[in-house]
Amino acid sequence: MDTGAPIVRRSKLMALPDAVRELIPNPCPLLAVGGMHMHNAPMTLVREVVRQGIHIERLLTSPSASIQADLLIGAGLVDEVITSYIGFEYLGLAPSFRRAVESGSLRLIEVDAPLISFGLQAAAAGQPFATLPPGLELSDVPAASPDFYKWTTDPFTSAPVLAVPPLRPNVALIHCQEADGFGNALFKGSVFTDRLMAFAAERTIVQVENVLRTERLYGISTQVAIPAALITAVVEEAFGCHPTSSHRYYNHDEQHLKDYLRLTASEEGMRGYLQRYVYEPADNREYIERARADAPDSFTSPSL
Amino acid sequence: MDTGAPIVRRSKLMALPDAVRELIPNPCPLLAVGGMHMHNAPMTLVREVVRQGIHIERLLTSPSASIQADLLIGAGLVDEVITSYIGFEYLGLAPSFRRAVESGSLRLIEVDAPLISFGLQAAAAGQPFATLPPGLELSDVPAASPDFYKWTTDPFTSAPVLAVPPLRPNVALIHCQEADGFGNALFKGSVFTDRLMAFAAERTIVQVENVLRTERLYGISTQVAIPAALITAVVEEAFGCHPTSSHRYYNHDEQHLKDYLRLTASEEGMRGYLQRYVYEPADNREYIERARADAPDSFTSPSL
Amino acid sequence: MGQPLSLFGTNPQREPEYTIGEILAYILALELRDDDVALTGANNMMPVAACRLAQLTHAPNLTFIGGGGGAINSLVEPLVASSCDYSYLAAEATIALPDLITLQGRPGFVTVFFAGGMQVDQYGNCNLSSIGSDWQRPILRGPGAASLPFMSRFGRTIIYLAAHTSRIFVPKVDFCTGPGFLSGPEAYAEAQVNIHSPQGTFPRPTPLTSTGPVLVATPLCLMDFDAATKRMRLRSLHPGVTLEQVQQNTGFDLLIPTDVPTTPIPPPAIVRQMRAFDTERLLQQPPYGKGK
Amino acid sequence: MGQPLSLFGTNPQREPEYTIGEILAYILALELRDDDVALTGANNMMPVAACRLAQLTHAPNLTFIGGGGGAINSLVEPLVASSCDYSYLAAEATIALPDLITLQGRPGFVTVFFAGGMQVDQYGNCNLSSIGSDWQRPILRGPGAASLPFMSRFGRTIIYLAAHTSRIFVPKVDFCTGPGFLSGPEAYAEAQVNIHSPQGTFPRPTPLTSTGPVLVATPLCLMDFDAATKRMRLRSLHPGVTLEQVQQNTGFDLLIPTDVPTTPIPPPAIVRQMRAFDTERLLQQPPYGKGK
Repeated sequence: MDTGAPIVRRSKLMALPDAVRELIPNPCPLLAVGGMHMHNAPMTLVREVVRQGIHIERLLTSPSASIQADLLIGAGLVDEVITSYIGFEYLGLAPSFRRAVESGSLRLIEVDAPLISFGLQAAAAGQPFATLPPGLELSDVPAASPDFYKWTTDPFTSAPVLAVPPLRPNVALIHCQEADGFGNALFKGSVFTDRLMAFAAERTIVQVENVLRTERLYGISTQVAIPAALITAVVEEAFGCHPTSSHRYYNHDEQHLKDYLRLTASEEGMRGYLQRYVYEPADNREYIERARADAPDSFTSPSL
Repeated sequence: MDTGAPIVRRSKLMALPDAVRELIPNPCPLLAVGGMHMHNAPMTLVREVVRQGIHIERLLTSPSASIQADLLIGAGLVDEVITSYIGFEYLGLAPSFRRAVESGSLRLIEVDAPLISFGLQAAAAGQPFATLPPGLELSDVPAASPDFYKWTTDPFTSAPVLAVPPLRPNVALIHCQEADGFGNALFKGSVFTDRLMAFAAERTIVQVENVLRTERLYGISTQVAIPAALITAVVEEAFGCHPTSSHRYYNHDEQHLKDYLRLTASEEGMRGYLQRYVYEPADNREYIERARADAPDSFTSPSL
Repeated sequence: MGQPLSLFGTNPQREPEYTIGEILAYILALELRDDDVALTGANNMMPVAACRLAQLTHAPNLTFIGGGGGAINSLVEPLVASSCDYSYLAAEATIALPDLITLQGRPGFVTVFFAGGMQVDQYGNCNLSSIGSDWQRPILRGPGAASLPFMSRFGRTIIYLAAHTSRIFVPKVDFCTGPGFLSGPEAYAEAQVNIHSPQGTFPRPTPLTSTGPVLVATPLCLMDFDAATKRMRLRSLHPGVTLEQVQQNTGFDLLIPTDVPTTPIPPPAIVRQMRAFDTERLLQQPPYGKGK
Repeated sequence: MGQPLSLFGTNPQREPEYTIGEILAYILALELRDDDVALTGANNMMPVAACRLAQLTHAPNLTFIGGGGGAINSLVEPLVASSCDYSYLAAEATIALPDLITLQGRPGFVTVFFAGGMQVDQYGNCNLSSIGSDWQRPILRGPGAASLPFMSRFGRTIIYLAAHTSRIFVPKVDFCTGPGFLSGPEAYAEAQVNIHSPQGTFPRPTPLTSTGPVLVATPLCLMDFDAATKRMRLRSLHPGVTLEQVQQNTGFDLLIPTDVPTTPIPPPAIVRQMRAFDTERLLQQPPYGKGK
């Protein structure tokens, strides 16, 4: 107890390349990526995963993913994806996801939103499985992914019930606007399923816009969404969600996203995009400089 | 569409006696009461339930209830209680609960904390049942309440799994520190399971210390814990949790609680307590005046 | 796509009296009731416009919940294209997505759901997943299910589409992502028993009150469903649209009533109310086009 | 209860060198490791004192979670008696109770759990429910299970009690609220297979690492459990307490090792550290009594 050594708490701040290299197994059996539509996607982590060529056996998305999933798929890193939606909402379909599924190079496990949410919740709670409300079986989705939807019996009523398995990612990659150096993390806008991913995953890497001193949290502890004990590493990168938004920090870069959809409409175009925006920039700062130069008017701040 | 009538949103503010009389069926098949240990108990609602003599066929408590349950039981209103804990933490056991179970006048459904939390969650989500993590069956609790713990099969592994039913209260009585007149409600401290009760219950009556103007919420909408659509009525009563605490407003009244334990150690004493603190005061203001007069030094404000 | 936009002359000097987008928002608003709880889903600018309008005109107690961002009764101004935009959080409450998914399952909570799809069939089934006979190797892979399978549980489903073509309106969806009336009255009635009747002896949640798809709104017309056959039926034609135009752009035999009225257009006062929050005139831009 | 308090002379002029409460907090702190995640439960003033002390002395990365209030690594000062006090929210994070219950089930998350009970038996099973042979008509009805059934899943369980009597320490609990080593090594080993071995072909969560009860701390002594027989064993006697005193106040045959050391007392520097956050000296008050 009295070793004489200074009693210092370990920081979880890590450099982007180190966090990705040291904490994500390669291949990764189940990788979860946060972000919903064009918002809160952990893009600087995703780009680093592509840069390091980490092979993803199964990718789990939020209930509605966009470029964070499409980029990993387009980079050829994903064997199988568990998702309820990959697209670009009002901007169009996801080019690489489409191509990969239509060509058969990607195995798709199509699920509904509750499977993702309830499956993560079950994993977080150590529950063997979760049940679905009656009626969801009328969709063709459960029959399309029979390994993830199975019938069991409600022991209280004897009715047949559709069950979904726990989803426990080896690693979750998420974005929070702010965290302290130990991993107590806050959302300054919508939470999406990103918090739940951290509750469910064995390890979570959170990228943040800003690192806060822990003292800042004592008066607002109920607003801290993810406690440090669930966070493995904190990576600080400004504009880390670009071209998606980080609520209260910046909006999504619509021009860049439109360019992405146009440029990556072909496999060759996808290679070009990856070259220009992922492989060539040495780090996130260089990426941001390039993206800003290519679409100078599209860096925006929120209207609220 | 153009009726000429003014387009005005309906307020959910109700006077205490009206809310209890109009919204709680008598008898009430399943009534949930919020609050954890000596904190956030919806006491002014509970006292009004006693005053109106509403018969409760089943009472559901939070994972750790105290006087909010003991008072209803002591008033002879409860047939059956679903609970994982009724006591006074560091102050002692619950006199009326003990007496009622030991004499056989109250049917006890003893459950563990996850049954309450997962059962409410399942009800909120329309899920037929929830599963428990393996290991909980080693406690004697499941066997003691066999109607609420039943075995089914994990269809993914064929393992036997313990299931718990959805808990959907007819009415939930909870306390929030603040709400607007439509029922958008905020906690200024711990949330406990009170928010989940509102998500699960068919109707929820929330008592608050303060009513806010809705405009106040637009900048802090992520801090609003319960959306108005889940709230049936808002009752504004200062010191509505007394003698338990309302976080950030006042601490629990330790002296009153000690007096309660002493006074209600006998059935006769319980009748006296009810007379003095429930039946005689015309309203919550009179109750508070009397309680303050009886233990003048024990009204405290929080230390944070 | 058969589109009526050329029928509305636009005058660069002044704003149009109304646009197709504004007609649709008006019609969808008329379909909403006081005390509804509406889920506006993704790509939800049009449903949000309808909900805001309804709150202003006849449904002050309507609740609407944004997309995955979870904002409730947002005052978002101007309207924005992405359902999860930060600007939505100028709301009276915002709930996290897992809680929103929870509430999507809550019996009787969501009374109105706005749906869409790459394909919609004559029974109101929606396909947002995949086109082609083989789901594993589709001709066109769509984004996916999201919360569309909850259609079987929500109160009333309103299907709205920014285009009306025979590739969208097919006799039978290649993949049923969002269940409408399934294969027709028999299958639907059978399914209702399982979903809506509490079973067994243990206390069950309140039975559901789902009534299935009630309206299909497109840039050409409004359609609803025949009570007996559950088949899609023409309800009204937008100003300037012909019956033939609709039939040519619909891939199945639409039920046609004897009298087909013209879709009501929004009175000027209503249009002003819309434009008060649609300050950037998104309801006048593609895909909703210019107006009259 | 055989209590050693009279052995410590108190001097009204000065503070005691240490109290039984401070010994217990010190011992519990020594039992905590860096990187532990400790759940302090209800009535948790003593566990919280131990956790805070451990963070200051040797376990800066220890996480402790308050009772149902969900405060994490709270700086609560002074110590308070109720686990859900508002003052706990001066913390680095606070999670709502349903999330805390979720995390209680998360495999491997809670590495240390503080338990107690009205009865504790020789295999470390805890009873917080009911005393008497008939659960339906008990002699004494206790508060209830709360989260005690999770004992089978948590890492290490530390049982601490503010009293040591033969009514508490019974051969077999009347009701097993919190499972310790059940009826002994065979039953425990069999249970472990079910809890800790992922079954079937679908990916299962990580196996658990529960090691069961590891320490029992009372005002008289420390006890642990024999690895082979899983029976409770005396580990040390607090200063001034005799073996006979312990045996008289224990309702079963405690395993007694050949050498029984005296429980270490906290060095003055450690006592100072404790009192720096126990500014109201709750660790010197009942039920922990006065010290030396």
